[in-house]
Amino acid sequence: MTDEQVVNQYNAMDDDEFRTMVHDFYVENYPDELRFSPHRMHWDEIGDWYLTLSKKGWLTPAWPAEYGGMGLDANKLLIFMDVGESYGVGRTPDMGITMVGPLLIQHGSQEQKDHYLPKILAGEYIWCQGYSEPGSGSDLASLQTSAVREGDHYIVNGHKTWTTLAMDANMIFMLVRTNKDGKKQEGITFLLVPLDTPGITVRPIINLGMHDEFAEVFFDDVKVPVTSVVGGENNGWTIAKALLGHERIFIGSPKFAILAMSRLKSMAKSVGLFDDPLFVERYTRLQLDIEDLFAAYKRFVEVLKRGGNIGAEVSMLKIWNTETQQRVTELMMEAASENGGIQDGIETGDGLVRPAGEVIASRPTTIYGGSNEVQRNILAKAVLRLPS
Amino acid sequence: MTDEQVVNQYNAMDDDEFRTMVHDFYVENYPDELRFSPHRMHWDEIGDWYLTLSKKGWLTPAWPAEYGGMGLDANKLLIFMDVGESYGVGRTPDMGITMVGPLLIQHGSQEQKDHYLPKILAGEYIWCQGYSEPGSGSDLASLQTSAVREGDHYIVNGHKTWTTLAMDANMIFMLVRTNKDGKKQEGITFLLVPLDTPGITVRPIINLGMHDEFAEVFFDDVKVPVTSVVGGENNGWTIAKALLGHERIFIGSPKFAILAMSRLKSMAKSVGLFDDPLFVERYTRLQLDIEDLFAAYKRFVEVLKRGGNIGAEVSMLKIWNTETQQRVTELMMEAASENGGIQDGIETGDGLVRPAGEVIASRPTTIYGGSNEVQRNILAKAVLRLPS
Amino acid sequence: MEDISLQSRIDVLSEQQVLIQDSAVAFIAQNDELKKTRDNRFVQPGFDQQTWQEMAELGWLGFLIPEQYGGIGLGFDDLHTVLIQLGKGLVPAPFVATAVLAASALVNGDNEVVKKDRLPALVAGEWKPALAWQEARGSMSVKAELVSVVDGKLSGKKMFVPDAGGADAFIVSAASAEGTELYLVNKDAAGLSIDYDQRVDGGFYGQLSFDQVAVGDKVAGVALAEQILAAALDAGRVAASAELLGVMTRALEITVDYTSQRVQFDKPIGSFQALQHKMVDLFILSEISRSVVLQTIALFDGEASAEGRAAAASQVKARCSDAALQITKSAIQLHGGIGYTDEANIGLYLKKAMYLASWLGNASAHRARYAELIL
Amino acid sequence: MEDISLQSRIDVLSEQQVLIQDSAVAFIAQNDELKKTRDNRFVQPGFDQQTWQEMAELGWLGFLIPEQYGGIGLGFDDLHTVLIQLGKGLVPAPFVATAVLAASALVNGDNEVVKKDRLPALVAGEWKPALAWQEARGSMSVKAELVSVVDGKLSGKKMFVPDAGGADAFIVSAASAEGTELYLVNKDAAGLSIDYDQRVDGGFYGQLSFDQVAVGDKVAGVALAEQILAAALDAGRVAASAELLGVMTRALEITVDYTSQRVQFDKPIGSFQALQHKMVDLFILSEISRSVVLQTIALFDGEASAEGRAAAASQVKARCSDAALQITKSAIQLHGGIGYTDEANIGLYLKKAMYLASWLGNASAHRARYAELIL
Repeated sequence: MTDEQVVNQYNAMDDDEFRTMVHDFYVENYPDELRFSPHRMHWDEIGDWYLTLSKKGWLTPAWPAEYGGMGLDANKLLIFMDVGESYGVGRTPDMGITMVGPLLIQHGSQEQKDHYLPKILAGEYIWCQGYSEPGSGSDLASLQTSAVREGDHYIVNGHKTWTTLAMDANMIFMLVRTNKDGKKQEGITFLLVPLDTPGITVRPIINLGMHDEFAEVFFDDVKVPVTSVVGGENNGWTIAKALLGHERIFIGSPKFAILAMSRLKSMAKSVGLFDDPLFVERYTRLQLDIEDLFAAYKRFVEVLKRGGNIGAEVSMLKIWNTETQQRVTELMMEAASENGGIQDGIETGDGLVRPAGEVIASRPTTIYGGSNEVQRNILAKAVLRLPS
Repeated sequence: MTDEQVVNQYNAMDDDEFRTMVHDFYVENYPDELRFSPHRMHWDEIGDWYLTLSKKGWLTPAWPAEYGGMGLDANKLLIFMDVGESYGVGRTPDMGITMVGPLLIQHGSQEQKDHYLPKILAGEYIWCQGYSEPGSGSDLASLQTSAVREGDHYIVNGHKTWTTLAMDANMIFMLVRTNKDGKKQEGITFLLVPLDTPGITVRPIINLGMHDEFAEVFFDDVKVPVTSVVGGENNGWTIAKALLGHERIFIGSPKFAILAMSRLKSMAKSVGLFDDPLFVERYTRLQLDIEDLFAAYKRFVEVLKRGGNIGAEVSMLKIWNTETQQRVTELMMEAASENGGIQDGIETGDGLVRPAGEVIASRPTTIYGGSNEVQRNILAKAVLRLPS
Repeated sequence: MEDISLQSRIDVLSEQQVLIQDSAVAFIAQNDELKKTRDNRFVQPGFDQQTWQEMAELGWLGFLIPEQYGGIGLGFDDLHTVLIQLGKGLVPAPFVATAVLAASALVNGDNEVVKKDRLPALVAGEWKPALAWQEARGSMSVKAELVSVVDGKLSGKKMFVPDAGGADAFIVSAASAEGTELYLVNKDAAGLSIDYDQRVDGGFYGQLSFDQVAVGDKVAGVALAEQILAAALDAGRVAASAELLGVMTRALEITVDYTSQRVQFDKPIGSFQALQHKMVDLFILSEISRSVVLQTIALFDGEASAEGRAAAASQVKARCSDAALQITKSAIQLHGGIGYTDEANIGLYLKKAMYLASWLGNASAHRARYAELIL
Repeated sequence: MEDISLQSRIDVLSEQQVLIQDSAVAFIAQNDELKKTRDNRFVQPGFDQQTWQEMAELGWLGFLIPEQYGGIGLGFDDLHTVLIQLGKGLVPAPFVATAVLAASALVNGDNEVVKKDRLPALVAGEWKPALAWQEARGSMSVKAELVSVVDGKLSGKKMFVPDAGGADAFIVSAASAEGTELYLVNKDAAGLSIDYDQRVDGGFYGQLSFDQVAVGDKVAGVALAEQILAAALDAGRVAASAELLGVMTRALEITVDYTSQRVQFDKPIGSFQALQHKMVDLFILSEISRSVVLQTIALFDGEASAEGRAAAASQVKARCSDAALQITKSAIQLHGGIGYTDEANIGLYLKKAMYLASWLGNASAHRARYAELIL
């Protein structure tokens, strides 16, 4: 079969049949002990699974078939993600899949596509994202890491942070400042850089859950060829904003809240909380917050199914999703009494539930990807058009 | 007995004895049908009571005895107010008592004291407050009503609003602009004006509860003698801020929330809501919000008892008090089912409770006296000293 | 007033929906200053007969009535665009009470004679029935207990019958020896007396007292009556939710507009971040509500089970009741002093929300019902 | 770090309170970078022996112990100033567990020999008892049921004994044929085994398993045991609340400080109105909590009934648990990314709040208890 035929095959399948196929594959191939991992897994844990998906051709469900993707339509893509989440399949170091690939397909040169895409598909290039800096969090455009042109190279100096799983990656896509004059958004360039380039140091950051999920990345006179630029010098902000489009619906998916709720349900069943009318009331309220979010999410997904674009308004999903998730974990903690203050979990028929760990792990969702305060600023300006 | 002896007598009384004395007086003299009035009463309803208090010498509990007041110390004053609130004694048109009197005692000339104070005590002068204007609400200092000096008079032109019970008053104390240059706070003057002065028109405003509690007051070339100025020309802002001090602890008293809670309790008892664990949980939460506020309130009152001054920090009481009151009324409405949407009330053993009316009547408490948003600005700046 | 909802950004309406919505927008424009709303407040019957006739002429009263009975037999898909506008315009009319609740009960009944005779009159705006089902405050039970029928005579009381003053007849649920039945009773039937509760929005609920009132036509017998009532009530909850969506949407539009104009401290107050974030939260609430309304009307136009409909109706009524109250209350706060005057229109939105949110089960009641159905 | 609490603005401290508070401020200054807190995390026994000795030397361990038993017999009035500072400094020490809970149980017992013998050692920091009373998650019952004593031998399990790893002995509640009794059991008693739960703050709870463990001295018999336990637990709740007050107060100070320095969009983020209003709300929560703590300690130093104390303890524990969690969670949010790192100190405040809020009954549990006692 040609790539297109495979695609046609997936998209032509009956929804339930497709769902079953994906589910069965997970059951057969995804390691039991990695289901519902409470933390973001490192390559030494989840790498094998990455390669399994790669071999199966299921690594890049959203990529077009002509680039080696599954080319799923929006509907099938949702099912694909949904099955994974329900089964507790862990997230891979997927920045190459969800961000770099789609970006190169849209903005990369032919040489860049030919070089990078196959290596992403093969699991050879594992990526991390170099955007934030210690002084540039919410105000990303104020970034200071500089790239100074010297002949065919840039000399990069600076300090990135909140770089998820940098210790597992061998490539970084990053924003650097190539022009210090004029509007701060206009002097930014998008670069692809191997992490083993001399002058790069990665220092893990221990997070509140005591995991080394993030890292700082230091750049000390790092020599990067100019061919590493995507989209042209000083166009980095435009490129980064285009990427945001890909991230937006991902970050708006109610999966975090749903996942937290399913953990709460397991705990509630095993501890007998459903006999307590106060618990039932709080649980129902959260359940409805999630059901209603799901209705909104599907409304946005319809736009994608029609081939439309999603704009700033999708921030509403992120806000609701993440704040609901936090409320779910907070109910979990409150309902767990003293267990709300200990590291270990409560054994349920459906695995260990860690109320305190869930509370802690849900903290950054309202911070990353543009804090919820920044999301509200965006909605006020771009959707409500309130005066500034 | 001299005035001072009377004062000594009250303040020297045992607390319970004093409480009983006040309570008995209310039981004997306050009209039953006016207890727990759902709206601010007009002179034709509450005027007789005003005169009863005047005759008894109890109109001005906080004024010093030398000016004809009861001269109660802070502790007795609290008891005095508390008994009134518990018995459901309505508020009189008391602006002369709580605001003009104390102001004149502190800042008035001897002539002003001699002229105005006895007439307040006698119920001859009934006052209203002319501060807000259509364009100057939260930003009071931007007021535009002008007073232009012509010989021994000012010519006043402008438009005041939110003037509580102006239709019942015969005097207004007001802020006018006497200087348009420089800082807006520095060109404001405090005036006392008879409402029957030619050129003044009072137009009642119907509020959301369908009562004419407020009014607009229009000034059209109104001639006011310069002897009506209190505290000197262009000193009005300082005078008004001094008055705020008197108002602050009043507005921070948990009485609104307590009153709403007692109505909720009556309703809950009569409807059998205390059998519903969900109601009990919500009720308890609110009860604790009020108990805890009361603990904070008493901490502030201790300052007064020591003769100290209360500053901007008292805004915290107003915020907590008014927002709790609103939550109480909202629970009342939710617990009343369909009755939450009708004008009339639920008959309880302890009088009629009007859930919808309570929800509506509690709306302005977070707006007047400086909206809660403005109170938060004040706390951020004056107490937390956050940067601007 | 600018439409700040996401409808134009992310939803696609059918041509027919656009046509209906446009006519509804034009219809409420007649009430732009809410003059009709104000004129009919606290005056019986609490609504506007002329408006009712105009709605009949637009065909709206027959939306849920099949063509064979004189209606146009469309679904919620089309109807909801009208309901949203009725909410936005605070149109004083017993639309949900008559054209949804009563119409649904009649259509689903098994008395063909009644249907053939009465439904065309309803569609034409000539006859307004109201559903008298509720027997206790806060009750959602469809089982008649306090009103009984013995030998063709009704006794007992019904509560919270909306806009009863303008109704021509009542569809009354009553307990016979066999169970719950539904009967038509004319308003002028001997032995029927009506007391009225003034609602905060200016309309009226009727309390019906039956003292040996002879029943009229039977609408449904014990085999059907309770399920017909349940279906009608759930349809009414969805319709009331769509109306609430209109109420909250317009309240937010008015507020965004006002805060963008109103200057304090030398800036429009809508430029202050705390107020912006507040309005964003209200906006999110309104769009979450809209999403649930859209999902629910699709479900109601489809083949869902009675239990599925019940859960969905509770889901949407809980959300829209909560959201409308929260938005309209905050709208008052964001308006400041002017928001607490009867002159300002924003208060009328709060009061309409208070009525609709507490009618047919408020948010707490529907969350509890949802939990019973789903958990 | 600037003190933003209202203490200096509106409260008056006695000379003695000022002296004690000053020494506590100086004491926690030694732990300014929270080095001791970090060094003792996740390492048995979870606290610092040297710190304990220093606290003993300052006389703090004898606050609640009468002079006749080697203590200094002061009240909560003085003690709470220390507790607030211990919370602010995240001092790793079982102060509440030993010097409040266990001390209170021993002092109120009726075994004079034990009191004369053991209390001076406790005051001197040489002997650390812990109270082993809890038998189920979420339980606040003082009636022993799962640990029994038969013929002087204990059997059963106790849970959530804080800092058990550093304790020298346990005061164990056990069901005899007559009812609940309290016994001392040495940590090295034969048949006693301990499992540990790691707490989020880095300390440990012990789970004690008794397998035919011979009891030591009796602390109280059935006539007194339950009321002694109840009094000790309520005192512990008040003390934990004061510590929580310290935790939340410092977390807010750190946050106000950080947001005043941190620049984004060319301004300190603490200048943004939405963040200011958030911090104001947290500030109000902290001062409401402080007000309740002050009211409660006055009540506990006075003559209130056991029931009055119980209600007051629940009131203050409910408020402080809720407020501390809300403030520390919001503090993380206000810090942004840095707040989610283990390097930043603010996270340590969240974790301490999580432990203290859930120990001895969390906010929900205490609101329910308050309702039972008061309504």
